[in-house]
Amino acid sequence: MTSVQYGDAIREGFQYLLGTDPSVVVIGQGLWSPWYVGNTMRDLEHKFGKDRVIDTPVSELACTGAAIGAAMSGYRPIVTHPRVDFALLAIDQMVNQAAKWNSMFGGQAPVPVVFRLIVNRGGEQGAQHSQSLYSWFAHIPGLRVVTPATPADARDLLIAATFSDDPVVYIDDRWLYDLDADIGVPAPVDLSKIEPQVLRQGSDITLVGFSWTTRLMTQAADQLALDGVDAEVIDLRVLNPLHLEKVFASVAKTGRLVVAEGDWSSCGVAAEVICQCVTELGPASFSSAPARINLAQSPAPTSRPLEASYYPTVDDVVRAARASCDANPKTEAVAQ
Amino acid sequence: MTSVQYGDAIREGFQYLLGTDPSVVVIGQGLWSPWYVGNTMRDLEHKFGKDRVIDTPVSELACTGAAIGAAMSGYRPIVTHPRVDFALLAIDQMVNQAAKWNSMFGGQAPVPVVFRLIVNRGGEQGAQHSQSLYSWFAHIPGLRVVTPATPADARDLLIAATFSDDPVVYIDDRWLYDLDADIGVPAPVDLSKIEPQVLRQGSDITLVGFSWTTRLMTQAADQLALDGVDAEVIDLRVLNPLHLEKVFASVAKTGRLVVAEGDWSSCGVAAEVICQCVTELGPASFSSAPARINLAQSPAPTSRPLEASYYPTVDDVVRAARASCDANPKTEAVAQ
Amino acid sequence: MTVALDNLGSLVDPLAHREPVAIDGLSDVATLRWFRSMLTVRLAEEAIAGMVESGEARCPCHLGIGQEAVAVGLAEHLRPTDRCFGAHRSHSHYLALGGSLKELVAEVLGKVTGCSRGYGGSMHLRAPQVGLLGTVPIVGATVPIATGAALAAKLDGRGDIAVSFLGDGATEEGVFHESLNLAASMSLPVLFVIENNLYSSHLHISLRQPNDRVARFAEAHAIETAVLDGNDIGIVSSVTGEVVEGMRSQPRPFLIEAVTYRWRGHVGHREDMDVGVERTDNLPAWKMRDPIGRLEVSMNERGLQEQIATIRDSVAEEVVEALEFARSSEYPPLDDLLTTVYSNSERP
Amino acid sequence: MTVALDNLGSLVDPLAHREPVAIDGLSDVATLRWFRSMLTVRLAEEAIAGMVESGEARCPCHLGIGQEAVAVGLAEHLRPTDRCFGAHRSHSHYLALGGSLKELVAEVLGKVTGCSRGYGGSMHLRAPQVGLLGTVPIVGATVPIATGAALAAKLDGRGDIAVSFLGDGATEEGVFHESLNLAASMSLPVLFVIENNLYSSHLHISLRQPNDRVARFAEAHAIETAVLDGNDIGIVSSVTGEVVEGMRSQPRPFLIEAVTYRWRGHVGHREDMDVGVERTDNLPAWKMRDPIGRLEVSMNERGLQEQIATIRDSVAEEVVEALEFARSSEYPPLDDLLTTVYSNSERP
Ligand SMILES: Cc1ncc(C[n+]2csc(CCOP(=O)(O)OP(=O)(O)O)c2C)c(N)n1
Ligand SMILES: Cc1ncc(C[n+]2csc(CCOP(=O)(O)OP(=O)(O)O)c2C)c(N)n1
Ligand SMILES: [Mg+2]
Ligand SMILES: [Mg+2]
Repeated sequence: MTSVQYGDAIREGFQYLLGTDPSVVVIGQGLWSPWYVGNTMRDLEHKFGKDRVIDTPVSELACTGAAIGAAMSGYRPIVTHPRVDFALLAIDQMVNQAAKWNSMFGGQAPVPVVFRLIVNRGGEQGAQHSQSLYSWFAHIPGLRVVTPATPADARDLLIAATFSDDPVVYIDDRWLYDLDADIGVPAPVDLSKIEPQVLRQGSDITLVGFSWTTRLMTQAADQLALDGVDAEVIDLRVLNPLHLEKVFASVAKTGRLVVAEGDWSSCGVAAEVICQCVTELGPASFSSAPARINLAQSPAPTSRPLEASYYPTVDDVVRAARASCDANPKTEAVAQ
Repeated sequence: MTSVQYGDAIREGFQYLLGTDPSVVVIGQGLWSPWYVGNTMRDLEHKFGKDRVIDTPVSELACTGAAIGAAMSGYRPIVTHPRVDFALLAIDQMVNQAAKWNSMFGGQAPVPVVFRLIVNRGGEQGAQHSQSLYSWFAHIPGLRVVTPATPADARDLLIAATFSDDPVVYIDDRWLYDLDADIGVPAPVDLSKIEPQVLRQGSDITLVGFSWTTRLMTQAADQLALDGVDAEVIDLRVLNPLHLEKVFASVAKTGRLVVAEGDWSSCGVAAEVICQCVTELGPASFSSAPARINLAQSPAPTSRPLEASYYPTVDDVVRAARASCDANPKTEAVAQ
Repeated sequence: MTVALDNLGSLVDPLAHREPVAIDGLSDVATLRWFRSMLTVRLAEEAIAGMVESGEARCPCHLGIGQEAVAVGLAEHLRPTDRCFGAHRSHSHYLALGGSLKELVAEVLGKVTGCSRGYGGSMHLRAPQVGLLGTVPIVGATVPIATGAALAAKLDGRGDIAVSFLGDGATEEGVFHESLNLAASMSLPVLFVIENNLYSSHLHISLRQPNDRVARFAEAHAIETAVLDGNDIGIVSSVTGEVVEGMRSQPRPFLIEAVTYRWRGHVGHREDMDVGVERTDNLPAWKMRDPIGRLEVSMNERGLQEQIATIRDSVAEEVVEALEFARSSEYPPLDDLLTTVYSNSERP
Repeated sequence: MTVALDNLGSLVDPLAHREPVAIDGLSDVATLRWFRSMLTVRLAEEAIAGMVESGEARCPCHLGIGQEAVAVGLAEHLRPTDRCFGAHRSHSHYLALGGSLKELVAEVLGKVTGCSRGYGGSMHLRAPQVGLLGTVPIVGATVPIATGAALAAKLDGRGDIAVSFLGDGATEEGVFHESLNLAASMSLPVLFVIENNLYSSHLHISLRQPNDRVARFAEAHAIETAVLDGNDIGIVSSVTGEVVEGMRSQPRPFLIEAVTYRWRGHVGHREDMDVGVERTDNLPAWKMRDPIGRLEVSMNERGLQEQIATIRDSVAEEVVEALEFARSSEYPPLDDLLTTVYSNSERP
């Protein structure tokens, strides 16, 4: 086990893929530039050739379509959009084409393509350089969506996504690139077998995060522990198809739930998790109202103090968890 | 009051707008053809001129951007996409540009544009000619989203959307074009004041729909009444910003909730409604688990029997409502 | 500063280009093959038109009657390892490449024996065994996909090419231009085949573009082009034959603009209406430029009347058999719906 | 069948086109106005570069140092009722049109006194009172928006035009081509002004396109074009003056390709790096084609040294004042955030 940062772990994933499978090609705007992709692609174009690590014109839609076409022709392309915002120009190919292709042709036409979208925000970049839109992709049947929160997942879920025969949206977050952890050697896993992961066991409350908010949840749990609140932290990892059995089991145990999502609340992933927990477990399983934590419901501002107030913090989670633990709705229920 | 069909009511809205406000222009692909827009634009290009009712090349993104540009220059354009699926090519302009423009420029740059998207599905049209994606637009701060379910709303919310100074996504549904009702003369209303509407009062269970599913809910309520179940039916009308006070009040009264949405479940509008009801009212307000009804979680198939199984029916609602009424979770809660 | 652009000139004149197809030097076998293939498309589509009219076929059907020569003239130069893509009006592409007629009709009727197992209907055809990797109705969508298939072909290095069939309307989608640039800057072996039938649904090209010759877009991207009479299978075949050969030996893009005309409305069986709008064009004149009729005249001159009659009977019979096959087939089983979403049959 | 396309030829040669700007026949006042305006852009951007280097400015800043002549040469022919749009590299557009320097610097520092009330930073500038309706960083996004503003101008019928500033990279976005077609087929008075600086971030145009002359795209859409030395304000001004006049009297699109060069990296203050990639181009040679320097040589020849010195001092002082203004301004109040989303201040 060596300690590896999230950004480097992604690069290890690419290196593994390009080194072991000649059908893997990477295509996208900015692949040869750290401004666009951080250190995640460093030197790979020299190591594996510019015909397999392809930097492109500014043509998001055609490049995405081209990756899809290559995927239908024996390759396993990974198309990279250095910001989720830019991928909005490629939505037709992702959602109308790749997501539906296998189904439109009766289950006989798989499209093994990866759409790697990078969440790159903060730094006063503003409204068009900030989005994540997880729930958009989680909404679409036919897409798989993975949102690694740890260096190990950053590498291994990239590999799993590439070896999946389905179109996979792989979303990594620049805010996690410096997160480090000990990880072993890459071992290919079947993406369809990946489940949410319990990162911390606890009995008082269930904290659910994914991608960047998993980090918030872990830090909040540490802080809550100081106050004697024993939080269970679950990282969702895969948002589509969403398998929540572990979350159900946890909430059945704790009776309390806070979900954090680095995106807007309305019709978001947190809404889906809370909705499923309530419809599956029934309201009586809850000791208090579940809660969610999201971005402020506005486009991202630039100005530093506005930015600071825009993104949720560990304190927000701690506050919500405390409020949940302080409430005593069972009494209320009887009173009603 | 005269009886008017939903499709004709939309046309009345356009006629009112074009006739009373010279700044209104309509632009979109297929405006001169009933195949694309049904009877909703019949002869308007002749009545108001082809420079105000503009049929376009097949260029969704540029046409949408052009409408936005005209909206910044003193006009109130309505850009029409004859299928939601086609609008996916215009997502950048809708979501990155129009939705964020006012905020990006500090609240000083309103964009009074309407994006009219038509849900046109069934008839074995298949996966790329079937989508609605309500929740995508409901997710985006800066957009307003209206989904008329009645002829009166089809006309009046179109007028309200056009006179709103914000970008509005107006989604009408071809399946409702033959729905008729008595409606009065058009009276401009302030879109930001529009709330969900209680279409039927009831005390046993709350049924929430919007657009096409409101019709399902009303029919289901009639059927449930025969069984002695007194359902309250609420039509959401506006999905963004979503104002659920009336739904909260209803659920607080009935303790039971079924939401139906003509779209996929994951991260959908029904998830949002259920999540908000639970987080706002608390789980103890529910007498049984809330439930949602959605499309089958797959791309739309073509084959007739598959299509029939794909879309929810009145029976599905009735079944879910009965199940909810039969459950007795208060006892369970005590038992736990 | 000023712009002088060629337009299509006499190629759009229905009174011109009515001459019989030049078949001198061509064998009877080759000529008859063209005839049979075009007639298969024609009779199949006429049968589908009948099923649309009767209500038996319910999915939207976009018929290419009148445009048969383009796909047929090209197809004989292609091989199964090439990768072809079409759009909403692709019966001719499917059949010309050798897709099963039975499976086409079954697909149109939504049967599980269809080429897409009844999940796609007329607008979603696929026959990978003959190189057709997919046709879908979002206008322009398969253009970059074909471009990517060409990238794969180039990486493979075996001389295969990709073919993107599209219409004049599709050239208005930005992704077409992005794809031209990708193909040109990366030298990808993709053949863009534009069937310019002058219409996008109800709108004539003069209402949508400043010039009717869409090959100008490829020229702007430094891509070689050929503009030709798409109703003359002799011309289509000889030009595309040379082009395809060149692309195999030296990978690069090429664009063919084949001027042609559709006889039926944009969608459905009618000849008098386009998407609910009455047609005012000169269809009778265009019918005199019938690609099949022009070949038949030459064949008659050569004395192939008898063979023509035999083929007619044989194709007609095949169509009847295909209809029977489709009608007697089953619909897809209901519980399949959720297992066709992901490749491993996982339910979403 | 073959394609012969002109390329930019000597226009991309940094050793060519170094001649002084021809100002014969031009008044001192006019010449000094050009100088002042270009110098304002230059010194403002150098000051911003300094604040980026020191960390005081945190938002991404894309500097147009070296490209000043394009916007300045055009701006004098525009009026406030015209509608201009830019992109990520638009300080020069904003200042040339007459946007407030103080509000620009305040915006870059995220202050509420900024032109976008501190909500946009360098990449989101707006000055509607002088006709700048918005600049945003999604590449190509304002091209169709400008086209729609031209539609509005045409409907208004008062001779106003729209201007879309974009780069060579933006011509790779499909929406640019869609917009050209809309503008051409509807005869919309939109002036596409392409600052072809040969780069899209770290990639030279030869790595992205088959030809470096992007005016070919407009020609393919039957749109008139002028390709010129964007570092010669005399040429820019005389050509655009005539073009704008023509568009006002007869609404139609036009495309100017102004060849120029950026001196700083794609983003940020450095001259040696583009987005983390080391630069290997011949920047020193390009600096000899300095648009300001070339004008200054002519002005010196005319004996305007003294006036030049005065302007230098005055502009430098304005920049200092703008920095002070910006630094002493407040950040936007926090509770504004949710009331800027909708026009009626409704909270989402
Ligand atoms: C993205 C998108 N926009 C609009 C449509 C509606 N539509 C279907 S076919 C068609 C016309 C296409 O014309 P062309 O490419 O010339 O093909 P043709 O029908 O003439 O074969 C249009 C506009 C669509 N299917 N997809
Ligand atoms: C849709 C989109 N794709 C990619 C980017 C990243 N990006 C920002 S500027 C730029 C280069 C644009 O080049 P050009 O249009 O020539 O303008 P220049 O930077 O040279 O002024 C790119 C690719 C973006 N902002 N938006
Ligand atoms: Mg056509
Ligand atoms: Mg550039």
